[in-house]
Amino acid sequence: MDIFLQLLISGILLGGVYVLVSIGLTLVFGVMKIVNFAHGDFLMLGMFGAFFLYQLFGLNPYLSLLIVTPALFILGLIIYKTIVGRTISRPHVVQIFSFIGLSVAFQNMALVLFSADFRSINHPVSTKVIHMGPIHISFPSFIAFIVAGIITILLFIFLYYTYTGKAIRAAAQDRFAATLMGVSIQKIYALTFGIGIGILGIAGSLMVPIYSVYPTVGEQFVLIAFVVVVLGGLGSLPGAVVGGLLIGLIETMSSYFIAPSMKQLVYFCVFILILILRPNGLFGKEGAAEEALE
Amino acid sequence: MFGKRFTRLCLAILLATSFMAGCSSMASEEDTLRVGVAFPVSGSLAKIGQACTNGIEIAKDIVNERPHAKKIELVKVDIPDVTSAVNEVNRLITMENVKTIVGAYGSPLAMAASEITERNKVILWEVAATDPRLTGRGYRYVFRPNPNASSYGPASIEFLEKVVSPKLGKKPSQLRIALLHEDGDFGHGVSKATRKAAQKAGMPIIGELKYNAKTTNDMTSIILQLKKWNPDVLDVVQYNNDAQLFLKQAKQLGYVPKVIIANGAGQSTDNFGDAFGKDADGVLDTSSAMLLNTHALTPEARQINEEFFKRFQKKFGKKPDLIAKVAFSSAYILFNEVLQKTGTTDPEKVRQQALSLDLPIGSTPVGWGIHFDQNGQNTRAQMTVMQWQNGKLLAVYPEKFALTKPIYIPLPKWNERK
Amino acid sequence: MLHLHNINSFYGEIQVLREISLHVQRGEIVAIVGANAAGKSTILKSISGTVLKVEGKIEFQGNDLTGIPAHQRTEMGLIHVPEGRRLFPTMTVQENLEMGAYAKRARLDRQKTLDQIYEMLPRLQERKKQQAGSLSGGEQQMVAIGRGLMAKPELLMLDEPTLGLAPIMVQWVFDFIRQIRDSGVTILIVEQNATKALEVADRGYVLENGQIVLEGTGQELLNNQALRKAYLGA
Amino acid sequence: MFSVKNVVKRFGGLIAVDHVSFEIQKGGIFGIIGPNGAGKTTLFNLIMGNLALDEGEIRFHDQIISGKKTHEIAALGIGRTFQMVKPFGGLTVEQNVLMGALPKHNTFQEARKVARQIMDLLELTPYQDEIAQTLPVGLKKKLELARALATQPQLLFLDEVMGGLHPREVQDMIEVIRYLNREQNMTICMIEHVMSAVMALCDRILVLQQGRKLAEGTVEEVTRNPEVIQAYLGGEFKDVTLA
Amino acid sequence: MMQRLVNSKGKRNGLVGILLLLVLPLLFQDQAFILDTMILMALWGFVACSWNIVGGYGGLLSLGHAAFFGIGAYTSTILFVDYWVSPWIGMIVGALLAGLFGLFIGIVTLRLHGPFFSLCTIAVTEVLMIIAINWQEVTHGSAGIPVPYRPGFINMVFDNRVTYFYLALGLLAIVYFLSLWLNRSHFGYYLVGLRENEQAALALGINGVKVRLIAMTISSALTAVGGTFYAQYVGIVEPFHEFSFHLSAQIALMAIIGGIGTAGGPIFGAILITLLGTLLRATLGGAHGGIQALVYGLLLVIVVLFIPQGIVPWFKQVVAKRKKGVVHV
Repeated sequence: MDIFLQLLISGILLGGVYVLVSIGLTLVFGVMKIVNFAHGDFLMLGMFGAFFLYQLFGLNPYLSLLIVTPALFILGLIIYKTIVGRTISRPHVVQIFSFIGLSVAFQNMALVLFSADFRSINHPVSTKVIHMGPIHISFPSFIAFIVAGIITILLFIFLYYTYTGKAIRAAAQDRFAATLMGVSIQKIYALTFGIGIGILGIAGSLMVPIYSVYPTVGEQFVLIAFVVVVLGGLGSLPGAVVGGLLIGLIETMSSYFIAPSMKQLVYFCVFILILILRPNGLFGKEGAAEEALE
Repeated sequence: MFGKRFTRLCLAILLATSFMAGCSSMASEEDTLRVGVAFPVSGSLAKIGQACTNGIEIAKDIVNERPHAKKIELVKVDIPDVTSAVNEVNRLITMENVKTIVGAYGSPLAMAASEITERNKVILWEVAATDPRLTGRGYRYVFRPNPNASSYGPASIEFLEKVVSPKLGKKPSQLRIALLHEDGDFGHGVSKATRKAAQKAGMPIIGELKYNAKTTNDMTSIILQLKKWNPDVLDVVQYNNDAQLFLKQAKQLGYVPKVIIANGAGQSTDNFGDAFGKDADGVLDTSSAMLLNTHALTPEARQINEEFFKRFQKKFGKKPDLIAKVAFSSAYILFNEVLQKTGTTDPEKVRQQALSLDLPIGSTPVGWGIHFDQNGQNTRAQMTVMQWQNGKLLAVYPEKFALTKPIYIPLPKWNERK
Repeated sequence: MLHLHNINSFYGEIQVLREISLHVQRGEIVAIVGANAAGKSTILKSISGTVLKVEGKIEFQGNDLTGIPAHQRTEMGLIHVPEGRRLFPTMTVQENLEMGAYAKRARLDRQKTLDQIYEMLPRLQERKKQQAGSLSGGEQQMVAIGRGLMAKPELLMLDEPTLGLAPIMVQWVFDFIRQIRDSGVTILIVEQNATKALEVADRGYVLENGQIVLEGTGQELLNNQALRKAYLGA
Repeated sequence: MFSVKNVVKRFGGLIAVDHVSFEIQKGGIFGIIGPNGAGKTTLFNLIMGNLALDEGEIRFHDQIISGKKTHEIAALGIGRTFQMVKPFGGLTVEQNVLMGALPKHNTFQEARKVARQIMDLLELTPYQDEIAQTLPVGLKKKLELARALATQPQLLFLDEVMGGLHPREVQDMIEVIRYLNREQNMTICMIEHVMSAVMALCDRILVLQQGRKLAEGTVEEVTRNPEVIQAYLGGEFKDVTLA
Repeated sequence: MMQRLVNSKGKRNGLVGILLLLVLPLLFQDQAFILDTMILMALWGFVACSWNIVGGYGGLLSLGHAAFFGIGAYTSTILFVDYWVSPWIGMIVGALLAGLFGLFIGIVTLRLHGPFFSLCTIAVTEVLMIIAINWQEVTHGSAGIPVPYRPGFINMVFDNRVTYFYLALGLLAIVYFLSLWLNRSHFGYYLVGLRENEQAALALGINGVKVRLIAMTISSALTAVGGTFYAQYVGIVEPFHEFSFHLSAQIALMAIIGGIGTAGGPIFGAILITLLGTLLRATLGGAHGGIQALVYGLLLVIVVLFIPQGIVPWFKQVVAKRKKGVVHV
């Protein structure tokens, strides 16, 4: 029973990390209908940012997100202006492959600048643990989970209770009508992309105490992020949350009860089945998948 | 219509190829010895590829700065995958006229590269790959000064038998071992050899877990499984990110076996020590030696060893990784013991010279001796067991090389550490 | 207040409008009527700046609109209530209305405007928490017009506001349009329902195949045979 | 030759097509008119198998075609054009038309011959090498028609082929449709908003409103029908003088 | 008359071209690197053309062609190493298996388009990689399988690189002519029609499902043939490369850069990218890798953004425009 509880807790905490990584991806898709294949590499940049702030200036990773997040937000805006904005309403082939090119460029830029070292911060926080009876709760994972929750709630508040947020939702639902309300679609898209990438700054800062950083670390998470958002329904915030937690659980459970090397097989099969049987995911709007085709 | 396009296509190929032909440089063999250096310095294997290249760079510097030395010139190429390995090795051979190549790290890369070198009768001096098959195919021109994957297991088991079991007060047959390894060829090869050696020594293997190093983001389930099995010894083969994640989570979950013994890779890099500081203390690592008792080395090796650390720090601004030192050591043998003697990179002469080497244990900075068998495998590649102590990886076994005594056997519980 | 001079509009290569000239005076209700696919909606889209390619000159309150993007035209008080309502379906009624006041000129007063609209359309106040997509057609039309009013329009352009509505709702819409005008908003309305539209309109234009074929006061047009031909071809 | 019986299509709570029935006689030109949103295009999509119908049945000759797949229905000899033109945008005009002819012909030569004839008929030959998506709308509409004709259908459904055409082009199109009907014995069913064309061509007209059949009959019958006028103009004229 | 003139001239040019290609390797017989680069160009050209059938003509952006490549490489190698079946037969068996697998993938992804199709193909490849790593009894696990070097025609292992080149060239010719055939066959037209507008194509009586599945099957089977050739050529198969996303992306990229949906585009793209990779590695590679790949990535973004139709069609357009311009002036 203890084992099961521990697995449950760990699975949910891992899920929290996945939520952090996925939420920007689903936001960007929901509003702009594009799949960011370079998502993981923005995360990598965020992690490196947090790592170097600690390494060079001794900045606590939980404080560094105050710098990393705006930096990534601005990077998102720049990338939107220079590349992504030009691919909206172009064929899929342009959207997908400009992101893939960007991904190659980012990874190798990091390689050139930071070398291929696997870096971790040696900070007491990274192995801190909270004891709850027989259950051990990893402190950094717990923080990541809590922040994932806060981010989701903040994002929710932003989208539902601010004018700009409502404009983002309006643009996602009906571009034409939103324009007639006086919404500048280009600005909204740039903002959304910036937010989507900015959240990775938070994710990166929170993940640095847990994972090591290296130029291809994005690959370790980007496929999972796809699985999470497709499972939850591309474009759905609650979907990303439920999807992330679910994949976290599936991963720890199948890893324990089947075999650690088989966990991927399990969640990729879940992924393929969802794609085939219910491409809109668990929470996706009817027709979200079809919409993306147009 | 199509014909015209076709011609254009052909012309394009022709132009391109002749352009490449023009790129080749033909340096004369007389004044410098040109040696190819082929490692993956980009892509997912880049970490170790870069370290190897750096180590070899130092070996070249040391040799070249000696008076009267024949100058060594390195021709460095990047081989991030098998296709480029084949392509670049071909380029080294035909365009750059290189007759001796140091490489290649990734086992598939080494396997593919060795085919090309063998066909062209060019030396492949392998300083990092561990796949036993590389020197198991009867190739004439492949030399591996390094140990192969199957040497890790016996060395670890020997240590467990000779040192650990008395310390734990158990007979070897009572030492319950669990294997944990990444599912790549390295993890697989090493754990297979370990299993074999353990069986021979009569130690029970109570379980084996493998996982994918690139996609594993959580080790809880693995650690819980290990807790359940409760082995005395945990024998692990891990790369960097997974090794770090494992220890972090093991600490968080309060798990500690009596002994953790790793096999090179993840636990051998400085990144591991940097990440954990004192928390890494007590973790054992079987590999080639990083810091060892230099009194066991020949005076020359000792001096080279010191020079290496000094120069590496100066040139690259950081401490070398173990793998950089190993690559350095192996390349130094090639540059100093072989090429300086032959005065040429002619493969036949290099081969003869290499086969004639007969250096006792302790004559290299990592403690090995050198004696190649007919397959080109060094039979005196001595494994060392090291331990993380005070954030440093120090040799603890065999005693001759030991810098210090092993501590923390059994490992203290996490909350009982100072 | 609004002048169109020889407007030609295109969807890609497709020319939809040919040499359209029309004007709207402050305080008027002007109707554009014509059969399906005659180009009525395209006139409104050209004015609101949501058609990609427009040739000719559009002036609004003395400003040339050439080169001004759509979202800035909203800022000038030029409000377009599109055909088919185009509500944001998963946003609530209130959110839809609030979106109407997105433009800066309207944002500060939005609570006041909202209260006024709820007063005029109590049905919407009852349903303000409901998702817009779940409303009936008539209620959706109320929200659409209300959303347009939230922007504090100088000129309100309504595209087929009675399409698909029950007769009683159709009557209500036209009554409401009059009420809006009386509150000081100029109105340009596009309708397939010619009779009703021309009844409320001060002036009207009849569109056929992308060209204006008739213009005059509402009554004049209602009595004109040519109108019938434009619709039924007979 | 073709009949629709009690066809119903629902989208969620909305009834898009509500128990509609009609028959098309061989050799005739059948018109379907109605205000926006009356369900005309939905009806076409039901007929061609793009949408599954909820109730009712559709027959072609003596065969029930409802439930068949789109390409099977097309293969039986039913062609259609789309209201929003759907050219193969990246292909040339000739390739577009050829595509229509290919399924019915085993060799390219035969298919190309048919395509050429049709392009000649519709005066598309001068544009044969132009890329379809760069054409002006008039030509696109013609291309849409040409491609449907290339399948050599017995029964052709035209969805607003006149929409967006210049009056002169409308006249040309009327001539073409008349020719197809008279000289090539093609049965035609057309949705149309350009009433002059409907009046000129159709022998029977079906009027739809809000998914329901409002009226059916000859041109005269329909244009005199007060319900139709109500639906179209929103009410009686004050001073109705019927022609 | 004009047409015929151009044609006969074209034929002559074509002949010259073919002769050139056949003689070329003999000139470089000792230049293993040049030969190797040419072989890789031909091989990747072949694979990119195979992808092009589904991704270019069919418009389904597969990011999982490594799956079929890997099936081909593994099938022939396993049969060869463990059962001493000639790789020629292994090649056919691999193609059949991959074809069947492609058909299966085609069926399950029938409803998926755009990025959803791409994501699904990525996932399928990942699943195969996991299987290849873990099903050790059959696949030899993560260490991969070296192909023994025993030169001989039956073993499809050749001492002389020129033979590999001719073999790759032969494969390339087959797929090139297949692409040319697609340009002027019912099947090819249907495929393009479905890509350009599925609804319109269906309304013309084209059986979309059948056409899509056939395309998937052919494309997969051909890609597998490329995999077998690759395994025999480089002498090793391993799961981490053969079933990698990078390989899939590379295959697709070659076709996209060159010009999807054209017969020559993918070949040109393969030549260009192989050349670019080789040259960048030769000039910028070295101790600290990454710069060449960084340049490569940036170039990719630029080409995709500014020449989305691919270089071959773009070049044709430029030429056509210039010709037109001359006439007008």
